[in-house]
Amino acid sequence: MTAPPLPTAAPPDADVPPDRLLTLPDPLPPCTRDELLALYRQMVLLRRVEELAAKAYTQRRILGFCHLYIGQESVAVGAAAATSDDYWIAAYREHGHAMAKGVSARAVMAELFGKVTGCSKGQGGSMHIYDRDVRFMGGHGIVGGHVPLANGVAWAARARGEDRVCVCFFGDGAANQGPFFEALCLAELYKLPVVFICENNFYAMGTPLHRQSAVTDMSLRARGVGMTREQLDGWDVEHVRQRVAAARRHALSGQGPVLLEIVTYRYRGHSMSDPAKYRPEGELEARKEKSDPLQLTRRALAEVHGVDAATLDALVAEVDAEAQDAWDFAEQSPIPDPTQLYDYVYAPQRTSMLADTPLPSSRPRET
Amino acid sequence: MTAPPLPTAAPPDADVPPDRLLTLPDPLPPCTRDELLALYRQMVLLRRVEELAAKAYTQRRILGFCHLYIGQESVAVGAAAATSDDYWIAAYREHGHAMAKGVSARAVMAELFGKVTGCSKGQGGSMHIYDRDVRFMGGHGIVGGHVPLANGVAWAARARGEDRVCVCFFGDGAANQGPFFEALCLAELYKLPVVFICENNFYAMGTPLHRQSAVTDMSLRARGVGMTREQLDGWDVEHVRQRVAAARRHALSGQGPVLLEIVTYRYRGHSMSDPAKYRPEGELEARKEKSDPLQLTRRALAEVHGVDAATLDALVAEVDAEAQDAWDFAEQSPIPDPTQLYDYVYAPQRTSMLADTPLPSSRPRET
Amino acid sequence: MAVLAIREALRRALREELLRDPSVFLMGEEVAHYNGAYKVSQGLLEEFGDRRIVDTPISEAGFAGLGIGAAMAGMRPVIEFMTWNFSLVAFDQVINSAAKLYQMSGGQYHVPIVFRGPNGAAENLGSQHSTSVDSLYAHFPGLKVVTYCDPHDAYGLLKSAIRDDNPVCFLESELTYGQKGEVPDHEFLVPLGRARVRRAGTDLTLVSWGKQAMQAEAAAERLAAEGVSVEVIDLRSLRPLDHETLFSSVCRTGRCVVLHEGYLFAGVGAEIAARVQEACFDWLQAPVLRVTSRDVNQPYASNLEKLVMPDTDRIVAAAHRALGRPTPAADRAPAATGA
Amino acid sequence: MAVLAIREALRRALREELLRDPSVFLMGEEVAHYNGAYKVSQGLLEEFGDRRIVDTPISEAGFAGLGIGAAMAGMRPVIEFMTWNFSLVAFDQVINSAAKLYQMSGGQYHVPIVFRGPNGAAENLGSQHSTSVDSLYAHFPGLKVVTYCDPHDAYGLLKSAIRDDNPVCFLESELTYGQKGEVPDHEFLVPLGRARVRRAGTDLTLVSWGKQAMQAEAAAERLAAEGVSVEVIDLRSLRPLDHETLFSSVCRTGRCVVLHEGYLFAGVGAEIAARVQEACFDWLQAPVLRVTSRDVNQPYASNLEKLVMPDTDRIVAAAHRALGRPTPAADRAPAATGA
Ligand SMILES: Cc1ncc(C[n+]2csc(CCOP(=O)(O)OP(=O)(O)O)c2C)c(N)n1
Ligand SMILES: Cc1ncc(C[n+]2csc(CCOP(=O)(O)OP(=O)(O)O)c2C)c(N)n1
Ligand SMILES: [Mg+2]
Ligand SMILES: [Mg+2]
Repeated sequence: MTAPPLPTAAPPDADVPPDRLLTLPDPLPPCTRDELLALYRQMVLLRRVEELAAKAYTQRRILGFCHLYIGQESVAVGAAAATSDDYWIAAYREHGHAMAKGVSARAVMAELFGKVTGCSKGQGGSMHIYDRDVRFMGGHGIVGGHVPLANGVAWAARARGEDRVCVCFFGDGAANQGPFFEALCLAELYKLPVVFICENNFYAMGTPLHRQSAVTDMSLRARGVGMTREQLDGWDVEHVRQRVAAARRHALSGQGPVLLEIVTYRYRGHSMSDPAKYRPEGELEARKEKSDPLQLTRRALAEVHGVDAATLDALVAEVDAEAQDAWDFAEQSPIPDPTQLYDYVYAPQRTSMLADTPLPSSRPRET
Repeated sequence: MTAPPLPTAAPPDADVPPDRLLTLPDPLPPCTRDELLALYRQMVLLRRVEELAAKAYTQRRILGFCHLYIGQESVAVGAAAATSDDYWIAAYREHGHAMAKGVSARAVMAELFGKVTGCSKGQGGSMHIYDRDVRFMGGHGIVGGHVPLANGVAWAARARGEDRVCVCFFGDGAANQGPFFEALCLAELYKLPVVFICENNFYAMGTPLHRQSAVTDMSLRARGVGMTREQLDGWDVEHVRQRVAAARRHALSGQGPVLLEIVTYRYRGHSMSDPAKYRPEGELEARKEKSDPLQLTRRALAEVHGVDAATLDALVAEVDAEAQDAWDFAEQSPIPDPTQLYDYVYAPQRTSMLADTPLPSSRPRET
Repeated sequence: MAVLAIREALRRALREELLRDPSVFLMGEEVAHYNGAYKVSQGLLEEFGDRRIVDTPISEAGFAGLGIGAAMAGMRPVIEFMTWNFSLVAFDQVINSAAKLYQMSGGQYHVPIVFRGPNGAAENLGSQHSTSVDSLYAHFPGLKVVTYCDPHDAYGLLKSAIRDDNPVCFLESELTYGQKGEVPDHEFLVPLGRARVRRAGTDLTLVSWGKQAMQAEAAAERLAAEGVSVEVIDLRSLRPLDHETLFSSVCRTGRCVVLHEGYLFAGVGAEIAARVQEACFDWLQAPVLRVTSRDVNQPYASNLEKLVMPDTDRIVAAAHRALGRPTPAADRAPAATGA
Repeated sequence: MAVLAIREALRRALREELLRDPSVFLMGEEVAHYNGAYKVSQGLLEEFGDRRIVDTPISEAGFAGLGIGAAMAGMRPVIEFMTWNFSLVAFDQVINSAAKLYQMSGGQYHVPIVFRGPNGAAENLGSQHSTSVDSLYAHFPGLKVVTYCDPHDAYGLLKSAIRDDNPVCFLESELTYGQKGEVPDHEFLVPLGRARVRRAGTDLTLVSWGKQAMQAEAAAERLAAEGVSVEVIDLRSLRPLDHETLFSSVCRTGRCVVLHEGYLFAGVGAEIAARVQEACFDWLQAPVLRVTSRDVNQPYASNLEKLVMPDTDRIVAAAHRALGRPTPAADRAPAATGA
């Protein structure tokens, strides 16, 4: 066995590895008009569906915790445009991620309504949206708890020789959790194809960033474990798309995972029951005015791509109809069948345990 | 409520705080001859007592796990010289720390022998050495598990206005554990007077550093949370003493904790049952020859302070006698009284619950 | 005598103990500036400042451990888990540090700490947010585990827990923070380790704790209408357990039903059943029966969730079984379901 | 028929499953280059390479979670906890991710993973290294919990566990890795969820699992010399639990003693007692009794440690009590100690 020679510490920090910034240039051609229109449509859909969800919540059609993504849409939608075929895993503020990844508004809304037509059959609810078909792996309620899972998904993808990363979304608050840190360490050690996306929306529940962490640049967490990192503005969906694409490329190259800190902002309270009184005066309004992702994209469509207002309004109307259809579908769907209560405890054995080894136990059962 | 203005991420990483290296110069006057002699004596004591412990282990007088500190003595002894009145907390390789902090060889050896005269009454064993009188707070067996406790000790010291830090020792392997990371985050956020000492001895059990972590400079962990840090050689007990003193001063200044990574080496296997076959050929021998802390100090005493061999040999003989006395004491001590088995489950109420509030419950007990 | 909501009773207890003893402090997520996720600590930051009412980042293992270290060093921390679900990421700290330190150190370091927060299912929170931790913590020597069902006990038990020289897991309930009741104006303590007979009866002993004790009373009321006299015991303390109250009641009534939220398998209800059948064997007219949450992970949909939680119908049905009255099969307690 | 040590039987099972299914991999601390802290995985790195036999840093939550994610994505990870004590830092992962994912996702993602490693006390390791986790994990629906007492079952159960489509906690024992026994040369499985009657008897049913099942046989031997015929049941699977074997035995013998390591309070023994007294009430001649580790944190000193662990004397004394024979008070099982 040979190992690197034992280091010695003098002179202090001579051997500190350099900061690894994500240096890859934007890998994708700029969005075409139609591509950008599609991104805009998607962002509007996320917002409209969640606005309806908020309404349904006040009508007690949706119950429990309900964390809205409104304001952050450009992150999930931009990321989806760069990783549509990859695996995604997210936390509990994930309605938007699910829809961006391709889960239908109907399936999401029905899940929120607790209906059997929901993507998780009414078992999961707002915090536990899953859709195997589009490689959307949840929907997790323990802050930071899903981050280690991302490594495993990437492990499996790599083991099978797939050209896929696992994209893992979590909040600024989650970047204080031990399992998050352990996951970063392991991902870098094993050079796993993971793109970690810390959506820094400045608050963990009611606690602003500077009271949660001594460093407010959360991408710095990568520095402690040697990981490649980048901090970027999340308002611009095209920029998010490019940088996530760059991160994806890096992660697939075998050089290790990437931690992207995407700066964004949530417009609503932490959950439907939070009036969000902790915001400094004017902060929300300034954000909405200066960096609303929907507005910015609408403006780009108009100014750069010459899309006229009528086209955009028609698109919005179409999305409105789709959102309303999701509500109607959810409302009309049946609730879960109580006789199936025990069906979700254990997975039935999919392959016979004995398929290729038909030998019985050597001893007869004694009882 | 006012908060810092919301940052935005462009240009990338413009707002990254600088690396915080521990810049304080050595704060103590250099060791006098007598001071250095005392440190040497202490290091020899640690080694001799553990050599006897190894012998006792092979005779099955000591049982269970037994992790020896031999080779690393300069770290605990140097640190003790800088923090003799402070709180210490350590992991399971802590016989040396305990003795350096002032726990008697007798009390340590008796604990290893499972005797009631042991510092933990035979309840703790090798991994759970405690001594309240010298502010030695263990002795913890779950890797990384004690690191969060250090913050609390420091919290208490600060709350009482004490001029004391908590010194927390752990290994390179522990620097992969989530609770360790959470502890760093909290310590820096609250600017707690903690000196974290990562004793990098190049192995976590049989796993060498470069297979445990993508960065092998473990002091870098501090970088991800904004903490002040330094990596230093641990072979030189005087240097350890100075840098720990500097870290202590920094931590008490209100500028936050310090992570010191002290580079060292363990001579024995991970525990008594580990033959340590995983070391590259010649590594151990090279270490012993080039950087044995006892030899280096002996040389400094001779060459710098003109101490003659006879003096040193007499000192070693004295220490040998002390170690042997510890063995005899342990051997002759009684085992714990079995009738006291249940005495260590719950602490008896030290102060009357009702001392200053003598009012009974408003309702009579109904049963 | 004031009428207080449970959250007010808890707040009063916290406030008095903070005033009484400078070594007490409260730490947890959102306890300070946000006034507590469930407003238990409302106003305390303003009164006591941010060195005694302390917001934390989301790092339960980190701040639970901080509390334990502070307790070793002579403070009396009250650590709030926003809910007990989140204590599972700090499980090792509670078990391997808090519960064991007094013993490991040969009695040198004791750990006077309270871990508190809402426990068990609220409504429609799904499986990760609906765990009852009662039996997880009560399993371990070195810990005390305490809960309440009304503002009086909430106040008196929390004060005792804070003054106790051992680690105490104090289990609250999200759904009952607003529940009101009388609390005497003068200061008082409710001792840990004593059950309370909430209703005397002769035909059957119904044992419960926490918010289920209220449901037990409701069921007793319904059974009273049928002419069945039920003795309702609120254990209040799961560890230490008040055997005397329990055994003397069952030996009188000869029948026992245990009611609790959370899983059946190796739950505290199993412990009660095991002890009662051992201690009262010759007096028992029927097996000890259990009514608990069903043995599934909590689903989100309301109709399923209601099925999972113990309800009055199931309690009454279990009582009928214990009394030897016929009960439709569908209402049976799920003794052997799922696994 | 080969005679194998338990560690060899486990290794053979692992090796065969690694060969059979490319989605199986083994991950944990020291499992690869060091050949396993207890040498269970000796030689496997050499045969399968470092993408299938994977050393990890010390980060149980991290690599348990990695395994869960890999299982969701179609692999069959075997995650070794160097000992189950260390699983407590990964407790949230096992409970809130592994056990709940199938349910939370409405059946879309199943988690075929095995968590394995030595459980319970070895010798003189002190309290942090002597935890029995049986009841902690068996408490939770969604998990299966399995253990063995001889090389035959170790082999057959581990293979079944790896093939199972659900998360399985597989509990081994440090002290018995070297214990030898016959294992047939041909491949076979032992199904999860079936107890095994290790010794037939008529006077008393002695229920146990894991290495204590061996001690149960020793006690049965001693009782046989007194003329008492003891039926010894090794549960093997705590979840799912084989009621039929258990209940049919106790209904025949009318007396039942449960023996296990680990704490009494809300342990699996409590569950067995609660179920047996419910199902076999009319057949029971005596209460179900439990013999467990005493209700204290495990001390280091040998003399104390021996007092804490269940031993043959205590089992025999419990059997005497169940049989109505006089027993000196000092030998009684600690029904209500400590707390
Ligand atoms: C382990 C754990 N602790 C606490 C909570 C309660 N909680 C839910 S979300 C949240 C804030 C998370 O903030 P952040 O990670 O920034 O995500 P965001 O909500 O901003 O999207 C908290 C404290 C939890 N779900 N899990
Ligand atoms: C949580 C946990 N996981 C695993 C172990 C087993 N274990 C004990 S010591 C050790 C290695 C620790 O290495 P390091 O932190 O470098 O300290 P050193 O032994 O070198 O002093 C391991 C894996 C443990 N005690 N706790
Ligand atoms: Mg946030
Ligand atoms: Mg090390």
